[in-house]
Parts: sequence; C-alpha cells; structure tokens
Amino acid sequence: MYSISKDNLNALYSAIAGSYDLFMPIKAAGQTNYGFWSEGAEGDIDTLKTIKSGKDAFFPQVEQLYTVNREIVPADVAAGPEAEKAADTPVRTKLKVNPVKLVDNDFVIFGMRACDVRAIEVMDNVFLTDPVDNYYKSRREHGIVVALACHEPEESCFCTIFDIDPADPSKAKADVATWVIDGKLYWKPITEKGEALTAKISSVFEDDADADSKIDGEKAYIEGIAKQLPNAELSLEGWGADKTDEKFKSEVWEKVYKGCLGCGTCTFVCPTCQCYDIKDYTTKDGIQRYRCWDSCMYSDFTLMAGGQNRQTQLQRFRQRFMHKLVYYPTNNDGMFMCVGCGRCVEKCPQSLNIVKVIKAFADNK
Amino acid sequence: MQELINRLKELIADGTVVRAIGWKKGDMPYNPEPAYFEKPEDFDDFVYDGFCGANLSKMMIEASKLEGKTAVCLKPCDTYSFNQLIREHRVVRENAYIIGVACRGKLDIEKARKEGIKGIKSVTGIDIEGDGEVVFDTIYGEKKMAYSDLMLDRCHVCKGKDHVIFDEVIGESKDTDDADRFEEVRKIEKMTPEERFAFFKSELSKCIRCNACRNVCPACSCRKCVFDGTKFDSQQKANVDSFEEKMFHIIRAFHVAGRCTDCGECSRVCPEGIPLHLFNRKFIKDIDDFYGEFQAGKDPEAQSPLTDFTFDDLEPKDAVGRGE
Amino acid sequence: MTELEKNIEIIKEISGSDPYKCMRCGKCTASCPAYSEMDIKPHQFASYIIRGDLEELIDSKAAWKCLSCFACIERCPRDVQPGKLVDATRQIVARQRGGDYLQPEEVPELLAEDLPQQLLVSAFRRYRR
Amino acid sequence: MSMNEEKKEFRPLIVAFCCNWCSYAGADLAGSSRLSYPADVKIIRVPCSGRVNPMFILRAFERGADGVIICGCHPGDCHYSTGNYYARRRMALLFSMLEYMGIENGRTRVEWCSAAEGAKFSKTMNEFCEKVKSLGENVRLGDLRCKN
Amino acid sequence: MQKIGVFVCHCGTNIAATVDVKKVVELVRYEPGVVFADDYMYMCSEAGQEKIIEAIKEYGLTGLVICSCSPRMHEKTFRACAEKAGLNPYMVEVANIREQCSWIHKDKEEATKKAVILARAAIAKVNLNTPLQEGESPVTKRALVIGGGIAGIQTALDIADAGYEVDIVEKEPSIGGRMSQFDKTFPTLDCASCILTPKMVEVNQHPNITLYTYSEVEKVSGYVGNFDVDIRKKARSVDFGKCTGCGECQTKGPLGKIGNIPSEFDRGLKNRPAIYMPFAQAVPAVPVIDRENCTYFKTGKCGVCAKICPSKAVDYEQQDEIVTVKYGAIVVATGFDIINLDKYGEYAYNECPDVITSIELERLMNAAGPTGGHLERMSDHKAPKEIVFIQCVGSRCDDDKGKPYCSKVCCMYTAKHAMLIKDHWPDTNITVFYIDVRTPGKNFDEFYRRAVEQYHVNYIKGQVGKVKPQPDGSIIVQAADLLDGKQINKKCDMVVLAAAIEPNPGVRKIATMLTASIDNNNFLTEAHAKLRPVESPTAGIFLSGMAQGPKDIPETVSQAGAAAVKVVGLLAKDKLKTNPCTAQCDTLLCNGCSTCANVCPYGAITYEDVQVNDHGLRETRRVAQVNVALCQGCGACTSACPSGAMDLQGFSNRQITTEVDAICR
Repeated sequence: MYSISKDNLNALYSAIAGSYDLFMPIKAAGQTNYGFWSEGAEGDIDTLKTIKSGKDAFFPQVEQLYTVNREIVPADVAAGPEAEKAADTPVRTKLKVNPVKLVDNDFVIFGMRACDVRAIEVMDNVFLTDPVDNYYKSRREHGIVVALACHEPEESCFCTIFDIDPADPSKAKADVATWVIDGKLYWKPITEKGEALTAKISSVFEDDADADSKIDGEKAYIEGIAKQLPNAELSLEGWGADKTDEKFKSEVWEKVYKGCLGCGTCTFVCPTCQCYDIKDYTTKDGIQRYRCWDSCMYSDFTLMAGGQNRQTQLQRFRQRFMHKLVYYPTNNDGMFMCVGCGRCVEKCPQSLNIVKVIKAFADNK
Repeated sequence: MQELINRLKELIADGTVVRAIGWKKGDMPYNPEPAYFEKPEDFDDFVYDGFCGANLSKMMIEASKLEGKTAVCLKPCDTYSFNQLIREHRVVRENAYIIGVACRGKLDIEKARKEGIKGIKSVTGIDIEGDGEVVFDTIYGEKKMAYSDLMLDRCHVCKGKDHVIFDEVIGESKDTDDADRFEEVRKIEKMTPEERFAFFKSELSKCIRCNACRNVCPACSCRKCVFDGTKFDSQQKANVDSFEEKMFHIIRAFHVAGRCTDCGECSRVCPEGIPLHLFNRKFIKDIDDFYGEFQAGKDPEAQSPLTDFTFDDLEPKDAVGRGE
Repeated sequence: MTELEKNIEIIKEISGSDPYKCMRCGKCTASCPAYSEMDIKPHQFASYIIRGDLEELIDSKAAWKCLSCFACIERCPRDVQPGKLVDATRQIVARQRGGDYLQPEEVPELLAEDLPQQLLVSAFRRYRR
Repeated sequence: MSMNEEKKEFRPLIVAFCCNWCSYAGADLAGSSRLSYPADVKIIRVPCSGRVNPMFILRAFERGADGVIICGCHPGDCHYSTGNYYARRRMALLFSMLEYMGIENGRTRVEWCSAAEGAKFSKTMNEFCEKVKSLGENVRLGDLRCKN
Repeated sequence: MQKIGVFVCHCGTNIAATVDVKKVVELVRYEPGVVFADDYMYMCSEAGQEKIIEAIKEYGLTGLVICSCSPRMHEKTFRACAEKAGLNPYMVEVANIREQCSWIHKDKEEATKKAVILARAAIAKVNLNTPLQEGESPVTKRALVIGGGIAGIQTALDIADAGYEVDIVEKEPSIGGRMSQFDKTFPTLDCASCILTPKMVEVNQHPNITLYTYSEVEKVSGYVGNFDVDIRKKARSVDFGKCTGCGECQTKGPLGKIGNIPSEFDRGLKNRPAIYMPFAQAVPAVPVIDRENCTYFKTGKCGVCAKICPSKAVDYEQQDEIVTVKYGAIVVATGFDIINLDKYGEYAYNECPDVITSIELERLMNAAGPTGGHLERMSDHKAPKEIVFIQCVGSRCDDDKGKPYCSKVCCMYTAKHAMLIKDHWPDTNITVFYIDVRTPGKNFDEFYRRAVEQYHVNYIKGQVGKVKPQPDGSIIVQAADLLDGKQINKKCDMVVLAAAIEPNPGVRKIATMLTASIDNNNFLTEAHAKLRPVESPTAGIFLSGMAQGPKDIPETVSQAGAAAVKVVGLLAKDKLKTNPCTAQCDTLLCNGCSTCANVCPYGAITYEDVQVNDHGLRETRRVAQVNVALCQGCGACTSACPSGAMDLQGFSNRQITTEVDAICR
C-alpha cells in the first residue's frame, strides 16, 4: 500500500504524465470535466462527480473513423481527341480510404469513481462482444483505470442498489484503487497493469504501514453515509431481465413522460449510454467520416428514409428507461445498464430521471 | 400554495378547465417536475415553492392543441414568453386559462452545491409566502443560506413582478430586482478582444451539445430546428470541428433575437453552467441601443425589431468598434 | 526615378493636388491679381509640372510673384489648386538651399501697414516650413 | 519553412455576397473599366442583400474564409424596396455579436454600392483585402473550442 | 447525380488573355457530376451555341455551366440555347470569369486559379438546380408617363398612336415642360412653341391619352405588367367642366395682369396673379389657384376671381383627390432644371440683375416673355450693346459646387442666342468665353461656324475669373485669353451664364417609389449603357429624355420614341413570363409564425390551415403559402425564417451553401 500527501498530488500527476497520457477530472471555467492533464491544469479530485463521465476516455463524444479523398486517374485519353469524344470512356477517379491510426500508447484514467468503473464494464459487454469495435478495444487495452473511493456520496447517488461499493473501488474492475483520507492519498495497485504503473512512478510514493486501518475506517464511514442517502433502499423489483411485456404497455409511461423536453442531457451525461451516429464532413481535401454520440431522446434518432423512427416523445422516453432497466439486463444476464451515478438526476432540466420512473412504477402497483 | 391548489381543483371541478399544468413534488426537495394534473387526487403531490423555476409556457404549445381548456401556472417572467407564443400563433389563447402565480425569486440548487451543501434530506423556508433563511437538513448536519444567495442570477435582474397576461393572479409577489441586467454584458464589452475571445473559448469548450438550452427555450419553438433538418446541410449532431458550438450558439441567439424575453431558462438548464444568457442579453442590449427600447412579449402587437426598419437605421460599420 | 521625377513626386506630395486634373480652362489665370507680373501664367503651372520643366518654372518670375491669395484655388473647377503647385515649387527651392529661413522675430519690422493679412499668413507658412 | 515559403505571403480568402441588381452590376462595371482588385475576392450572386442569411456568413468562416463582405444597393435604391433595410439590421446585430465574442471586426463588412459605382466597388474591395490581410489568417473563428 | 456540361469561353482575348482556358477545362473536367467539358472562342456566337446544343444532345446533359462573361449579359442567351436543345432553361448557371476575373487580374496563374474556383462554385450550384417553369402574369394594357415635357409628350403620343391607353402625370398646371419656355431651337432656329404646341394640342385631343396636370405620383406598388399607382390630383380650385379658358380671372384680377407673385414659367423675371395659367398656349387651358399666395386662402378676404368668372368655374372647396390606377408600364420623363448658382459668388448672379442665365435670356427674347421679345437689361431696361456669354458655369466641375459632367447642350444654345441677337440687333457686340466648343451632330458645327463667320461672334478660349458689376451699371468681366496670352477686363452691359443642367430634383423620390436605380448625379441608370439605354434595370420602367442623361431636343424626341416602342412591345403581350425563382414554403417545417409575412415587400405570403401528414402524425397546421404571381424572388423571407422552411427556388439555402463551400474548399 503506498501513499502520498494530498498537497503534492501535482508531483504524482507529472510523474504519471511523464510516461503516460493522464486523463483526469480538471476544473476549468467553473466546472469539473475529464480532460488531459498538462502542466498548470488544476486537477480536482474533491468534486464527487464530473459533469460528463470518464466514458470519454474509451468512447469519446467524437471520434474520426477514416478519411476518404479522390485521386484523379488520367483516363486513357492519351489516345487522342477521338477517344475523348467516345461517350463510353469513363473518367476514372479512384477513392482512397485511409483509416485513422488506432490508439497505441498507454494512458491513465485517474480519479474514476466506482460507478464509472462499473459503467466501463457495462460498455465492455457491448463493444467487446463480437463484432468487436476495435476503436474501443484499442483504447480499452491501453487504458489503465485508477479508481477513487467516494469520500461523501451525494443524495443523488444510488449506486448501492446495483451492489456497487462506493467505499471500496478495488471490488470494481479497476487497475488501481485509491482512497483520499484526511490529507493523504492511499494507492493500492490491483492488476498487473496497476503494478506496472505503480512501479513506473514508485519514486513518488512512500510506504505507509497503518494504511489498511485508515482505509477500513474510511470504508465504514462511507458505508454509514451511503445508508443514509434517500435512495439507498430503492427497490428494483419489477425491473431486470424479461420484464418487457409487463412494462412496455403500462400506462404509467403516459403520466411520467409529459415533462420531457427531448433534449439529450441525460444521455450525454450518462456513463453507460453508448448509442452513436456516423456522419460525414466534407473538408478541403476529401471526406472525413466520424462517429459521434447520439441521443435516443432526439427526434431524428435512427430516422430511416421511410421515417419509421420513434415518433412521439413517450416512445422515446420509454425506450431510454426500458433499455437501461429491461432490455440490457435481458441481453446481459441480469446486469443493469444503470450504475446509479445520479448525473441524470442532477442535470435533467425538467427533473425527470430514472429514480422517479422507478418510484412511479413502484407506487403504481 | 394551498390557495392555488384549491383554486385549481375548483376550476377542474366546475369544468372551466379539463386539465392543469403545474409542478409535481420531486423525489428530492429541490427537483419538482412540470406535470399535468387532471383528477383531484393528482393534486396531492402538487407543489409550488422556491424551486419551481421552469417556464411552463412552452408546454402550452402541445397542451393548447388538446380539446378543452388547460389551466397553466405562469410566473411573471413566463407571461412574456406566453405573449410571444401567442404573437407567433403557436398557442391558442382561448384554450389556455392563465393563473398568474406569485413569485419571490426562484432558487438554484447548484448555488447550494457550490457552498458545499451535500446529502440534502429536506429543505425549509422555500415556500412562496415565507421569507427569511433557507434551512437545509443534510446528512452532515444543518446548513443555512440566505434566500437571495440561493436565488438564480436571472431573478436578481427580474423584469418586474406584474404579470403581462393572465386570467387571474393568485398570491403576492416580492420584488427581487437588485442588479443591473446588462452589467455582465458591459463588463465583457470592456474587455480587450483577446480577453473576450479567451472567455468565450473557455465557456463554449464546455458545451456537450445536449440541446437542453434549445429545447427548453419558449422562443426556440420550431417544429424542426434548422440544426436537425437538412435545409442548410448544417446537420450538426456533435462538435466535429471546433466551430460548431459557436455556429450553433450564435445562430440560436440570432434566431431568437428580438423575440427572446430574457426568461433565463437557457442558463438555468445548461448542465455545464455556461452563461448562455450573455448571448441573448447582448442582442437585447444592442437592439435597445440601436433601435430603441424593446421588450419582447410585453405587447403582442409590437413588430419585432428584426422584421422592422427605419430609413436612417445605423450602418453596420458603426455597430462595431464603439468600445474603442 | 530620376532626380526630376522625385521632385515632381515631392511637389505632388506637398501640394496634395494632382496636376493631371487640370483641363486648362484658364479660370485661375482670369482670377489671378498678379497676372500682369507673371511670365508663366497660373493655368500653365500644371502642364509645366507634368512636363517636368521645373528649372524654367523656378527661374521664372511667376513662381515668386504669386501672392498666395488662393483666388485660383477657390475658383478652380477641377480642384487642381494651382496656388499650391507653385507654392510647392518654392518649397523645393527653399529646401535645396539649406534653409536660410527668415526667423519669425525678424518679420515684424519688415511689415508695411497696408499689407493684406493673408499675405502675412502665407509668408509665415511659406518660410517657416 | 523553406525560402519560397517565406516569400509566398499570406493571401486572404474573401467571400463577397453581391446583390444582383446593384453591387453585382457595380462589380461588372469595375470589371469593364478594368479597375482591378485582388484575386482573393470571390463573388457570390444573390438576388438581394436581404437574402444573405447569417448562416451563410458563419458557414464561410467555418470553411476557412478570412473575410466576408456583403454588398447591396444604397438604402432607398433596393430593387425590392426594403431588402437592404432588413439586411442592415441583421448585419449590424451579427457584427456586434462577433466583435463581442472577440472576433476582429475588420473581418466583416457591409458596403452599399450602386450599379454606377464601379470605382467605389474596386476601391472597397482593395481596402477590405488590405484590412483582412493585415489581420492575418482567420484563427479565432476556427477554434473557439479546444479539441478534447 | 446530374450530368453537367461545362463550356469555357475565350471571349476572343478578353478572357483568354489572362485566364488559361485550356487549363480551366482540364481542371474542371473531373469535378463531381461533370461529364463533358470543352472550350470555344465565342460561346455566345451561333457556332458556340450550336456546340452547346450538340453536346446536350450527345451526352444527354442535365445541367450546363458556362464560364464566360457576366450573367447579366448572356444568361438569357444561354438559357434560350438550352431550351432549344430541350433542356430546362433554369438548369444553366453562368460563372463570371470575365468582368469579375480576367479583366481585373494581371497575373495569369492567379486568374486561372480563380476562374477554376468560380467554375467549381457554379458546378456545385448546378448540381442542386431544379427545373423551373416560368409562370405567367397578366399585362394591364395601359401605360403611365411621369412628366409632361417634350419627352413625356412624344412618348405618350407614340404609345397612343399604337392604340394603347396612356396617362401623363405633370406636376405643373400645364404640360410643355422646359421646352415651352424656350424661344427658338437649334440647329434649325424654328420657334419652340410653334413645334411644341401642336403636339400639346394633339395630346389633349388624343382619345387614348388622359392628362393629369397639377398632379403628382404618390405611391407605386406591384411589378412589371401590374403596377398600382396612386396619383394625387392637387386641387386646382377651378372646375374643369365649366372653365372656358377665357382668362378673365387673370386679367381683371385685383392687381390686373401683373399680380405680385414671381412667375416660375418666366423664371421670376415677371410676376403673375394667384390664379394663373403659366403661359398662353397652356394645355389644359384651365387656370390654377396658387393656394400658398392667394389672399382668399391666406386671409379669407378677396374672392374676386370667383365673382368675375363668367362661367362660375372657380370653386374654393375643391380638395386634393387620390386616384389609384393600374398600369402595365411606366415611363419616367421628369426632365431637368438649371443648377442652383448661389455657390458661384464669382459670377455675381445674385448681386447684379444684368447677370442672367441662358434660360432667362430665352424668356427675354421670347415674344410672350416679360419684355415682349425686346432684349433689355433688367436693371434699366435699355438694350444691351455689349453682351458676354460665359460657358461651362457649373459644368465639368469636379468640386462639390457644380456637376462633373458636360451638360452637352450649352455650346449649341449659346451659339443660337448669339446668332439671334446679332440678327435682330446687328450693332450688339457678343463675346463668348469658352473652354471647348462642343458641337457634335448633324449641321451643328456648321451652325456654330455661321455664328463666327457670318455674325462675327467673338469666341475667346479662356474661362472668366470674376464678374464685377460697376457702380455705373456696367459690368467688368475679368477673363483670360489663353490663345493670345492676355488677361482681359471686358466692359459689358449684360452677362449670360450657360449654367449646368441637373435632373428634376423630385426624381430621386420617384426612383425610390419605382425601385429604379439612380446614380449619385440623380440621373436614372439605364439597364445597359449601350445596348438598353431606354430601359431601367427594373423591369417595366422606361426612361425618356433628360431624366436619363444630358441630351438635346432631337435626341430627347428620338429616345422618347424608343421608349414608346419598348412600352408598346411590353403592352402588346397578353401574358408576361414571370420570374420562376420564387419563394416556396416546406409545409412540414413551417411554424406558421408570420415572421416571413412581416418582411415580404410584395405581400405575397398568406396563411392557411392545412391538413398535414408529418411522418404519420396527422394534424392541421397554420402554414405559409406563397402567391407565386406576386413573389419577385427577393429572398427576404428566406433569411427571416428561422427553421429554413421558406426557401427560394434558384437561390436555395443549400445552393448558396454549396457555393460557399466550393469557394472556401
């Protein structure tokens, strides 16, 4: 178990940044968002939740897939004007596709909360099952996840109901587990990746004997708080795998969806949403094909030529929560797609969110 | 608040309205949600307190299409937006029964979070009739905050507490206007171009393109936004290149210029806390400077400045470089 | 650019007027009170400068008899400002000769009472530069 | 940067929206009277200055233009009687907003130029090119958001 | 995908001199959508058009891009050519690589690069062109002529003779304009009123012509073929029907014939009573009461004219009347006036009564004029022995006092005056100070030489510096004689200034109403200086006479005839092809917010409730509808519409966006 005092965390950051790209919560313009650390950036691990989750590390909001440009192959006009006159002489232009170089250098995601780490697992089930998304795969393999325990969970958190332990990130699939306990950061590598990272930057740490007792004390403190959170006892009864027909036709949706604006806030702040759209962008020298996050709440989400996407806001609203709490568990043997981070609870402009939906169904019985 | 609930029940009972739009208690004390109320028992979880900041006039676009009248609770600043929607034929005035609800400034939970108030269990002192401090009962003990410190920025520059359009008014409003509406805009105008550019660059780089500001704005009521449609080949779902946010925010502010009633909803709902009102207020300030005082929504017959002109309007070259 | 062309540019620059605009209408000559003293007439200044006969213009009596009363500048329909052209020619000479300028203090005793004010102003303007 | 790179100084890219009745005719007159202006200016013909939508202007800047100039008939001379009045208001507000966001205000301009003012058209284009060239490449409107 | 043919024109050397046409063709050949690219010496020639038609047929082209001169020049030609080959004329785009590229750039490589970019923009636009059909709009078979001078009269007569109804609107109480104030006309010296009055009478009696005198145009709306014009008939205070034109009211008025108001017709050299006919041969011969100066209207007293009028025609209660009439075409013949000479102090025009302008001289020499045709000095009414004429007063002046242009007619009428004076009073000496005597035209220079050789008029080359009225009533003119190198101080007793002419000051207001373009000298701009001199760029508006530029009477009459033929050409059509590039509303996107209706200058947008099926969602919505007949395609609505529902055919949002992309690529 290693530790480092909180005041010279910057030394830790620059040590990590020395050999890896460091992706961590950075406070800029009054908000804390994940971003690449560089000298002088203000790392912020006190704020419990960043606005957007750390999902960007593995599945960025915008990712260029490949670029295409046109090469003019001089048509066989060399044979003289008559050849040119012949209508059937095709003017041959060749399309050259050049894929984007996949991520091949290791990078560290620092300060990820337990819920976000679980969200990575949720996304792995989607992106890493065949057909494997090798853009995601390359980032996932090169990413070293440093999880951080949540000192004081907020009332919008409800990760415990998905049996995520905010106090002990080592339970989650992270490479390193860290705790911040009164002015000191305790660092416990879990996987070999974690060991390798720790070895690289071990000079920064000092060994700490009574780390375990401190950490147990912290765990007890966090569990104590977690119990008092308003949504601690939220029951997922009635949700999960194979609940489709029961939930789909319920008339509770009619009552709950009315306030929804159809904006994309909940989907863009959610750590587990993984729907994306592929679009083209014409640039100076060809086409740039990129993929970008899409929101099932948007009116033109999955709009096919015939116009058969979900037409009303009720259908879109229902789709979002059914995907989180029914469809995903059905396909992933009961694992819920929601990790209870509470970002949508905080950020929805009309204060509609998954907790209210669960409660509305519970009351309706 | 109780008087409001009784009146709504009465209206539904005597058939004047078929449904009412108001706020339903949220699962947290600070997140009531706009909802429909039809049956008397729905009103059990009706709430109207300091945290009911949403502008319900935009919901009336859909509601006024339903048959039967709909009662809607509108705060003073929402009534300007309602007037603007009437002027643009988006709501049917006859299908709306407007109840002007009192307002003593709406609260912003982000301000409490900035003060480090966490683990909130319950909040007192936020009802409309009361005054004095707001008391948070949290897991980490009791925390207090003055009502005006918790208030949304927009309420500090409130346009006045009298409703511009209503069928009846319930409750006493309290004035909260204690700041100059264009002070922030002037502060930015005085900066050097480099500083202004840096300020907007850092603010706009937070934008995650969630369109909450567009979908909540009562002036932004197009059936299909130009950024969703293919009319301009400007389909911009995500920030492919760095220019897109700017284009989105400038054009959005431009489309509502002369129609924006400065209700402040866009800044309230932005998940990244970008001060979007600075764009709209800049246009409002410019319109006032160039073409004379104009408050959108105040008088539904008035011609919007951008669909009007005079022979000796100012030249575009004199619109810039006024600062230096 | 030869010495001559340079001087023509300087004249254009000092006078701030364009000799090419002159259409030889003769209004300046008609209005010039010092016409009788002049060997080169005001309407010819522009063409002398365009042709570059600076020597002739400088050696002529006309350049120095000009009272700078600005009647020609006031009435010229093409804004050629002949007065300024000849004034610029004088500047060239004044500058070449290393500037043996008249000091402002020396002027008062040279004054005659009935001298028109305008002349005084022109004298100062001409010799102080 | 090799030597000839140095010599090839910055050539701005300027998009000009000219209204079909007055300024486009003015541009033609400048052409027929051989009154030259830099080749960096490319003219797009629109029926009226009132047709120029701010989307086009921002689109031009997004795609790499360094300067955008909108020419129209003199207020009062518009072929459609009121087109340029609306354009004047729209552009005044747009330019003021762009300046507010820190964009150099020399990059945008509106000029009223009638069909008989070929000289004025050419002078305006020369002046505008000079101004945009002095401002250099349009960087600010390109990256108001850092890449994440 | 379109099949586009690109044709790059050499235009002789106009384009080929600074644009490498072959290279442009090569670079453009591989643009998306282009299947054929070629160049030719003169695309607009018969052979060039033949080449296009052949290519359309052979390659089955669906779109054309012609890189040549300005579309304002040959767009019509290339559209007609496409139509001949069966291609919709609106699938043709012209890239202007002459006026806006080859003519204004010197460096060949740079100009070629720009030409390719302009071509690429046109190709990008054609890719999105849709075939459009020209609509039709009815033509009102009636013309309006604004201005009743010789230009207006001649135009009206020619139109009326062709069998169409014409209305003349004249601001003054009588038609006749400036020409009626002249005495004789050059070069044939026949008397102005002798040749003008018959035409005025003919106008008055012509069944097809309606006269609105003492009236002004108040408002013009609509477009070619369908103008709605409000005419304000100012109250004459005399009943048209009853008045016999006897003139009693003028002669027997309180102050008799003299009256105390300076007569505009006689340029203020004579007075007139409040109720007056400008001149004897006035048409209509009905007097007018000048309400500003009539004592009855000012103080309520007098009323003598009503009493003595034999046919009781005077009617003080008459009010202004606004008449709205529909017209197919409008001719502007607003004529000219003399510039204001206050700024020219050196000519002492305001100080000395004997310094007069040429038009005042016309009145003095006119038998109906203030002195009954006897040439007298206005100060002491003696016959002048020494007269000096000064040319180019205010003309050819590049300062803010005068006009930069040459007024074209002064040299001729000064020679006329000189000859007439020498003819009537041979002992008078006449001197003319000039810069250049400009007498272009048939028998013009011979006329001027006759003045010099036969009548010994003394022409001196040199402008006048100062006109100095002397205490003894004579005038000293200080001038220069540039040819003999003398400064002259000529003693004379009368000075005549050939002052510059300027268009009628009221024309700018009319031009704004007609949306006709006007230059900063207030002359109306013609559609094309050489090829279409009598039409304004605004369709349906025609120019006649001095309103379009300085010209003498023979040219005015010929231009009046030309304008008349153009009008007849327009009115002869029953249907006019309307511009198909009109606005179009996408019913699915329209919010029904009326923003576009507020900005439409033609009121072409109305709102209806329409049944709509938006991807399965059935609803009735308030949606904008564009009246294609009224819409002129200005596009103001399209940039006011936030959602992009309102789009303009031919200049759609996507088309302009692709053009911008093509240029900025």
